[in-house]
Amino acid sequence: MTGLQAYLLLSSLLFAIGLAGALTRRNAILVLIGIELMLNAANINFIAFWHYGPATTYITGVMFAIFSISVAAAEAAVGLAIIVAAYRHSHTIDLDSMNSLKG
Amino acid sequence: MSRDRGSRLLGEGIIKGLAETARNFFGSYISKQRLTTVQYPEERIPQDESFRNFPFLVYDGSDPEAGLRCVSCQICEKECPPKCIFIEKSKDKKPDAVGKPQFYPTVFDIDVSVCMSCQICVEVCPFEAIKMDVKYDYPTESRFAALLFDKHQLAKSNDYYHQIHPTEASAVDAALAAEREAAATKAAAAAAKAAAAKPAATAGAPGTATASAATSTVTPPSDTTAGEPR
Amino acid sequence: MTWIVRYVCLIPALPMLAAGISALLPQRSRKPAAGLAIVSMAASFALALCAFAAALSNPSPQVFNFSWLQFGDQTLALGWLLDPLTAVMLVMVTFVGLLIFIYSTGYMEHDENFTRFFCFLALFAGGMLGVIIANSLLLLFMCWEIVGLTSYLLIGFWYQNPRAAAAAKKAFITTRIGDLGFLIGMVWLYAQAHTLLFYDSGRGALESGAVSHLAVTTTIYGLTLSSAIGLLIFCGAMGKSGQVPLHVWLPDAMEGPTPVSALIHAATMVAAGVFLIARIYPLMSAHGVEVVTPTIALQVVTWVGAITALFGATVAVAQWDIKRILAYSTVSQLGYMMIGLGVGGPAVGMFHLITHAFFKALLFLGAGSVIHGCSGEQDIRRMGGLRKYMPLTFLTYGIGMLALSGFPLVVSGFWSKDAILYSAHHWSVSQLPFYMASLGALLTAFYMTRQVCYVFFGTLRLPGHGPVSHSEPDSEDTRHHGAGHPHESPAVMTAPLAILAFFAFALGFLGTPLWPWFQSFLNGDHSVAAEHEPGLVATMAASSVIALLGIFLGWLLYGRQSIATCEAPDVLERAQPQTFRVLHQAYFIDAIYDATFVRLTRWTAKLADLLDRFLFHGIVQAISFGVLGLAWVDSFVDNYVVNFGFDSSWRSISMGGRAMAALQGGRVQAYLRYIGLALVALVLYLLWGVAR
Amino acid sequence: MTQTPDQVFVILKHWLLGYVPTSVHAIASAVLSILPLMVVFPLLFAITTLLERKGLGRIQNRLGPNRTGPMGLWQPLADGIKSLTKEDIVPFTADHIVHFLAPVLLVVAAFLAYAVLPVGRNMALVNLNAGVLFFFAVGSVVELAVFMAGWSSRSKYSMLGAMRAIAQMISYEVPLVLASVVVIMQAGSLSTVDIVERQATYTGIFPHWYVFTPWGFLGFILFMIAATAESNRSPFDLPEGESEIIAGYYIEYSGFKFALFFLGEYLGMFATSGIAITLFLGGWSAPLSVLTFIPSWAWFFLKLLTLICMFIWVRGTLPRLRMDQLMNFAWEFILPMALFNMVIAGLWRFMNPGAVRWFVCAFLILVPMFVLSALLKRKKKLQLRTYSFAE
Amino acid sequence: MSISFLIIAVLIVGSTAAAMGLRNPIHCVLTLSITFGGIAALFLQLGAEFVGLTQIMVYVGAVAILAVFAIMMTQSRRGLMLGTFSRNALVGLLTAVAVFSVLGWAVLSQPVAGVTAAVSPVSVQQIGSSLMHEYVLPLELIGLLLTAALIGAIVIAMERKEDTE
Amino acid sequence: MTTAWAPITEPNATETPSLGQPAPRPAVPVTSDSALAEQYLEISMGPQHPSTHGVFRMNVVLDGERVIQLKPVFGYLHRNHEKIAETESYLGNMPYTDRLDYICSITNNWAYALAVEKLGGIEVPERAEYIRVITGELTRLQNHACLLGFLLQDMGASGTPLMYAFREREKVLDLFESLTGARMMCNYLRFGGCRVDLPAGWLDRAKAFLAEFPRFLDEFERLLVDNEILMERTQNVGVLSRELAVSSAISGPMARASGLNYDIRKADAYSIYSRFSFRVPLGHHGDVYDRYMIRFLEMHESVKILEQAMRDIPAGPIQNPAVKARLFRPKPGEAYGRIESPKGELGFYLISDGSGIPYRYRVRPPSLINLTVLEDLCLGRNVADVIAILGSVDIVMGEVDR
Repeated sequence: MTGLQAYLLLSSLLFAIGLAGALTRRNAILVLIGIELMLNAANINFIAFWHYGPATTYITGVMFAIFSISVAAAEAAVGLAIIVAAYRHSHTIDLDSMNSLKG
Repeated sequence: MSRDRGSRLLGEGIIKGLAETARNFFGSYISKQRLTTVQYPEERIPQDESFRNFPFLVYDGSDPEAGLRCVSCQICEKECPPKCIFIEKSKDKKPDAVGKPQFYPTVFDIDVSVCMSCQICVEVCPFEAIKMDVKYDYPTESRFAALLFDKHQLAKSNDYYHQIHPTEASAVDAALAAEREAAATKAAAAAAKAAAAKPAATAGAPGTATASAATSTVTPPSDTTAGEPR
Repeated sequence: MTWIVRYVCLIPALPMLAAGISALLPQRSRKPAAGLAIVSMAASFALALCAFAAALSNPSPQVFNFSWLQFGDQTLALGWLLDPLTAVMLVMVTFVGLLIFIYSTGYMEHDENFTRFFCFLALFAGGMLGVIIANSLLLLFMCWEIVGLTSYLLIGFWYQNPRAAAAAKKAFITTRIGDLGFLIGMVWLYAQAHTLLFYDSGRGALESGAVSHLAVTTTIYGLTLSSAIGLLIFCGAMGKSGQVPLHVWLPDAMEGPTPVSALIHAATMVAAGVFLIARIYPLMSAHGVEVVTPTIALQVVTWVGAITALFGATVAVAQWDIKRILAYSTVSQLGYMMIGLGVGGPAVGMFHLITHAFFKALLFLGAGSVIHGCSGEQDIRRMGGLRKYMPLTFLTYGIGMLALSGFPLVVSGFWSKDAILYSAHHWSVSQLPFYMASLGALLTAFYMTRQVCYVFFGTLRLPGHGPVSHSEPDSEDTRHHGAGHPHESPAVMTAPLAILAFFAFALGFLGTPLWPWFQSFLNGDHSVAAEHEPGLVATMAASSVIALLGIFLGWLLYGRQSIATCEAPDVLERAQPQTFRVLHQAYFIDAIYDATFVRLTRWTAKLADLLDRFLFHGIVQAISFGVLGLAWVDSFVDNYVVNFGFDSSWRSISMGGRAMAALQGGRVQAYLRYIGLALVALVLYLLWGVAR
Repeated sequence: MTQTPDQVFVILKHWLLGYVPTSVHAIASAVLSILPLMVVFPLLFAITTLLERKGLGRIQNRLGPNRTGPMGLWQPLADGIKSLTKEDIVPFTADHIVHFLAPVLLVVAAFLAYAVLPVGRNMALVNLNAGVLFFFAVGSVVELAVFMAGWSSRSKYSMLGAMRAIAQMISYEVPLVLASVVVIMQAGSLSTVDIVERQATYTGIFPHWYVFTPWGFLGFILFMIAATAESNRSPFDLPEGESEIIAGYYIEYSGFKFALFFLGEYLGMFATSGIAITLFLGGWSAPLSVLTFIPSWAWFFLKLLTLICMFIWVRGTLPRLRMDQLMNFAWEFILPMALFNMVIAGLWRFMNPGAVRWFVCAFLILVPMFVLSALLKRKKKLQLRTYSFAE
Repeated sequence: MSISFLIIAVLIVGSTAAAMGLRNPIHCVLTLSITFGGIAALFLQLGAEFVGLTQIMVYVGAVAILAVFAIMMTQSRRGLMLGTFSRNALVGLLTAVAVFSVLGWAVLSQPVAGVTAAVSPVSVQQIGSSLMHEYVLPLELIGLLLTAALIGAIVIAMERKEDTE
Repeated sequence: MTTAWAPITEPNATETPSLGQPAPRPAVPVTSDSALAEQYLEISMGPQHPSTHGVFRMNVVLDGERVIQLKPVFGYLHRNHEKIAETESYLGNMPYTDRLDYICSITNNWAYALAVEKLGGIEVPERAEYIRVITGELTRLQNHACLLGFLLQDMGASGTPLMYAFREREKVLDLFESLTGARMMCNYLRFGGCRVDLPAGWLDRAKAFLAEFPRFLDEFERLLVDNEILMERTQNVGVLSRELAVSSAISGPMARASGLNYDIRKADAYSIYSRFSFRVPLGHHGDVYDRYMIRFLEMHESVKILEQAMRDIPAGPIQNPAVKARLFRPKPGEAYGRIESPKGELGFYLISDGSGIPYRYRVRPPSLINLTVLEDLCLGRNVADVIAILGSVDIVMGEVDR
């Protein structure tokens, strides 16, 4: 197993755990956090590929990671705000009972 | 208060305040006046003459038991606002300092954990027997027993009284002396009278009256500067 | 490249900047906001004049491009250009805009949202100017959308009024329908030409290379690519320029403040569509190698224009609202412009656009002045005799009316309309548009005369005529403090009227057949020589007659005996009540739309909902329950009757039923799960796909 | 050679490393660098607590601690022993693990910040390329620690305090970073070592400290204000607010954990002061070129002590702000000024050096400052009032 | 694969698993911040200093705190009574396992030629200049996005007085 | 966990209460175990809290940091004072009055003495009146200085102003000690005069102190009066309207800060106050800053009174000799004696049945009555404001609870 593969494996594990969390938790905030974890896993990939890439001077990977972090910050802010608003509305953040979309 | 109220820079008042604290900081090194702290156990505030804390019983002469001025009239016990004085009157009479037979307290307790040093007892005492002490540190290990002062703990000599309240004590002495003189002359007159008539019933009643008159005169000499024109 | 080209971008930028600043201003700073808007517009006007001068000296398109966005190996460039078309439009828009801005300071004086109004107005003007200078279809589209947005904001400016809010929404949605076509056309164009720039030293989409490529490629039904794309883009123009069948928003847009109406219906927004077609005319008119007839695209433009022209004119005859009449007249005139573009090329259409811009702005502002004077009254039946009360307005309005009617020889409208009629007459495909246009012209003259008669002649029929009782409390009237009497508007409002009236006269002489300076300028040749073409005089005579006839008819019916009461039915209504009703309701198109499209959409949505809720869910549930039930029965039988072998199959079926029910869970995580599974599938597919 | 006292610690370290086998060279080097920091700064903490109590006492016309040892010098030691021997009370309902971890995390985060602090010439622990960023990143961990403390105690007051603290720290992190951006703009580097070296040159005898430029001065003031808030010092000590919410987030701590909190707070204060010195006050460089014979590390600590004294002085003077006022102050004054300062710093960069530049920039700073303070004062309707008197 | 990588990896995986598995949401966030810190350490190890520090600043300093705040604001006593995992947790877990196995297989099966170039840590200056040149548009977009998110978050989360009922 | 989430109506407490009538008090059902998420947080400030001036307690319901309900709870220091007084001789009550407002015992003595003197129709010698004024105004000086220090301490000024104030207070207490024998529990006044005459040199010391005192005032002013933070914290905070002040019987500096021209020294001109020229400062806003400044200005005025009194004090007896302190038995009747204590109107109401002990003894404590508007002042404000407002009300729990 090369170094790159180790990083990729770690990132996929992280991704899977994040996914598992997002799929299994009832607390909407933790689901959001799971999604954040998945984003982080992607970031690891970016950086790992940059590091093991052809030339470290070609910094697209780094830039992508930076942008991804910024987007994640925005996402977290809005997502959490939505959850708080939803809580105000329905007094729960339990995803199992948040199914009013179903009609 | 007239101050300028134009628009100023934010923080001007803050800077003024900072300057003030800086002045105090350096001032505390320069002028000792600023430092009001007293390093307590080593140095103490020079005790003022009029300071009072907890009463004590005055005795004349050297024997605390015999010289106790208290005649166990129980006025202070009655007048004490927090009721911290407990007196048991003796059944018999013992001669006092001048040799007159008087009742005396067999028990005289003051619970200083209750006492509030108001000196009402001093004010009402007709015999100048109870006075205010200046001692204020009574560290003990027990809350109740050690703070219940009995007659022996309370009894202090007239010399001690002179030591702590010189002005007041000398005035009291003078008053007592005057009273005794008056009593003596009166007694002499009465004796002369009694030679003719039947003996007087008791010596206590007129004594009380004169004593209460004496209390009102027990005042330090009035301030000399008071009436001076400027 | 002259210096001005580089700075053309300032022309839209200044009003936008003004808008930005006044958006930040507090609501009460009215003067700064108005001042900013006017100053920026005046500066833009000055720049536009410079640009115009530059275009005069060098009529070939001058461009300034820059690359904006890079993705992969593709570069998306933006830019602006200066050519005669742009120059003319710039001058027109900035000038009319400036006048309208000034007028607005008087008209909107008492409005509490004065600052906001000027912010929107400036943004609107900026967007429009952006459309004009854009050298890239993308930039044009962006500005186009700004225009759309601000038109929404402005029409719904009095959003407390539900009708205004509804009108705004309608305008927005209707134009969006057209813009969809525009967007598709744009993307298609990019896919084919690999650029959205119009002119890019030979590589632009409107230049010969790309155009000839587009013109020879055919798509479905034998349509050439250029035509197809052109038609898609024309959809956008139809929406914005209110062509039938997307005209419905335009009359409703009268709910906005009158200066907005003037700005939208006269100078800018509606002109944007016409301008767009003029801009992409090379694309629209691109021929393959062999054909000489007009392209399909142009034919469509012509026909749509002709229908619109006639439609608008007929409907305008039967309206009561002073602004609504003008609105339908705008629809009609836009049709004329389209005809002009279709049959005669950009010069003809644009000429009418310019002249129309001036006199229609004049008419709207005049109408605004009338409304202002009558304390918000908009029904012409309740006016009358106003020429005594507001002589200046009457005078200018009359000029505008004559210009719109095409009164022979003196007014600009005559010349521009005449040019269209002439071109239509000589159109090789069909004569029908000509006749439709002529009929429209007749009707135009007729309804304008009717309107003027109603408003300015006869006796004053203002209800109450003392303290005005507001019949429509939620219309504009509550916002104006009017005295009992109609009164002349302040100078800040009448001065623009006078200026516009002057131009309603003067402009016509730039494009007479004797001295067609305008056409030649737009077409890019300097030979200002009269082309003596056959039939010119005849058409002129015909159109004169038509206009005069219309005016005469109007006077005959409405002017001869003055209308006494406001309850009295219209002359035409008495004669043909049915027809009048149909016309008054604009052929019931709104109703039809309501009955068809809107309801259809609602029904579809409802149906989808019901389907989802009952049918699909029900089916799934039913299947699942059915399967479960079956399985239960089965298992019952199984347990006691049949052997154990069925057990497994029952279980699997039951599981299947549950799984299917779960598909419709309505839960976030369920959907997330499917995404996860899809990811697995995708990766597997990719891996195997790569492996193979 | 003046270099020897200056580099005495560096030389010492290399000398010691000479006795270490090369295989563990890296680790030994790290230990030798970290250990002094771990010793010096807690020592400084001890000195500071004493200094603070003494100084505050003098400001308030008191003597301050003077019982333990000569002039009360052993007071910190006594305090330490006391806190160590005190009972460590953990509330019954508290989240024990988090309750324990919070002070530890706080201290660790505070210590981490010293990694990028150049305390002397060649005496930065690591020369990170993004050193300033590292500092702020580590600083943001403190918030988490504070939250942990407040939350795990399960006390309403501590929760209130933690919420206040976090809100305050987050709000003031923005101006803190923005105020330091000017320096980064000028130095063109995020490395603390580079920033100091840029300032350690002299014109004549005067150094090129950034605080001696208009934008630098303003930046320094803003930075110090934000740093005061960030380290929860008076007048921004609302999270502790002993008269309001008693002690804020560490109300339920006692004994050594409480001491750790104290240590963490003071370390944080030293760290922000240190970074302020690094960014604006020329780090370890001497204030006059003729004074370079004094070792660089001495200068650093001298400056640090000066700033600490400033903190103490301010604490002894000012009342505390209210929460909303604190926030408003950040958003209405510090933030706009910091943003404006960035513009000025940019302008500075593009103007020719000389007195003109100096005056133009100073003027450009003073104008908004006056305008902003006038606006703020007017908005708040703060006034000295006149009072009428009834005879 | 160095020792430090292994340590960090174990730390990350452990804390992530804890973050997704613990019952108390606050504990989840606290362990999550360990994960974030670990990832930042990973970035530092890989020579991406700037990204690593940004990671700490954004995730630990902002996202974790935000999440904690959100939990505090939404945690009622009734909420604590909730089960930790949803009803369909098993399916979710299986999905995640499937995803991981597929991804892991993909990683391991494809021979990824890890070119271990001479590691030159990317300097901040480099990042800055490319942000200002090559990536200026994304930068602006991100700025816009963040502004929009800021405003949006405020608007969404702002308490509307009329619907408190 | 017994109560489920209950819908809570949002109180309309953001605006200051309308003039004249107390703010609407919302009924907020708060469970004692309300968590942060349950919108309202109930905390108990006190009885052990650094800023509640003793053992005062406020049950505060918070929405975030905003106070939506405030319930003052007192009685932790209740000593049955009034009932004890009805078993105690007239003289024996005098030391008890020291303990009411233990910061300013002499004014308490004075009010009580005044009531008894009214009851018994006792004349007071002139010199005694002067001594009463001097000691009373000194009491006012130290009380106000102390209060300003406490207020700033509560607002987080880390003790510096308090220490400066205490420095000055110490000097006053020194004077008291040498005069009365005690620093705080002076027990100095008697019906018909004072207990002892001024000791030798006392007046000179007092004059020296008085000459120094304005320097302290100036220092204090420089330190904090125009400090921006102080202004922000105090201006427009805790506004007490004039109408509410009147209808709630607020007195003292607090009432005067609300613009109410009510100073018993002027209104009643008891004792010999009519002989001195001094002014009564009046505020206009009624906020914490005004209360602060009014006290500050009152110190200036007190200095003026003291200067005049010390200049004019005559020689003579200090005690009406006709009055027997011990066996004092007033004729049956009732009397109400009131003075302008530093905290406000301090009154004693006595009914005599002719015996040696009062039949009814009632105190009108300004602290308690000024405290009644606390909730009105605090609703809708921050926690920090509550502290500042409470500080500006100037309470002493000994007097509040009695």
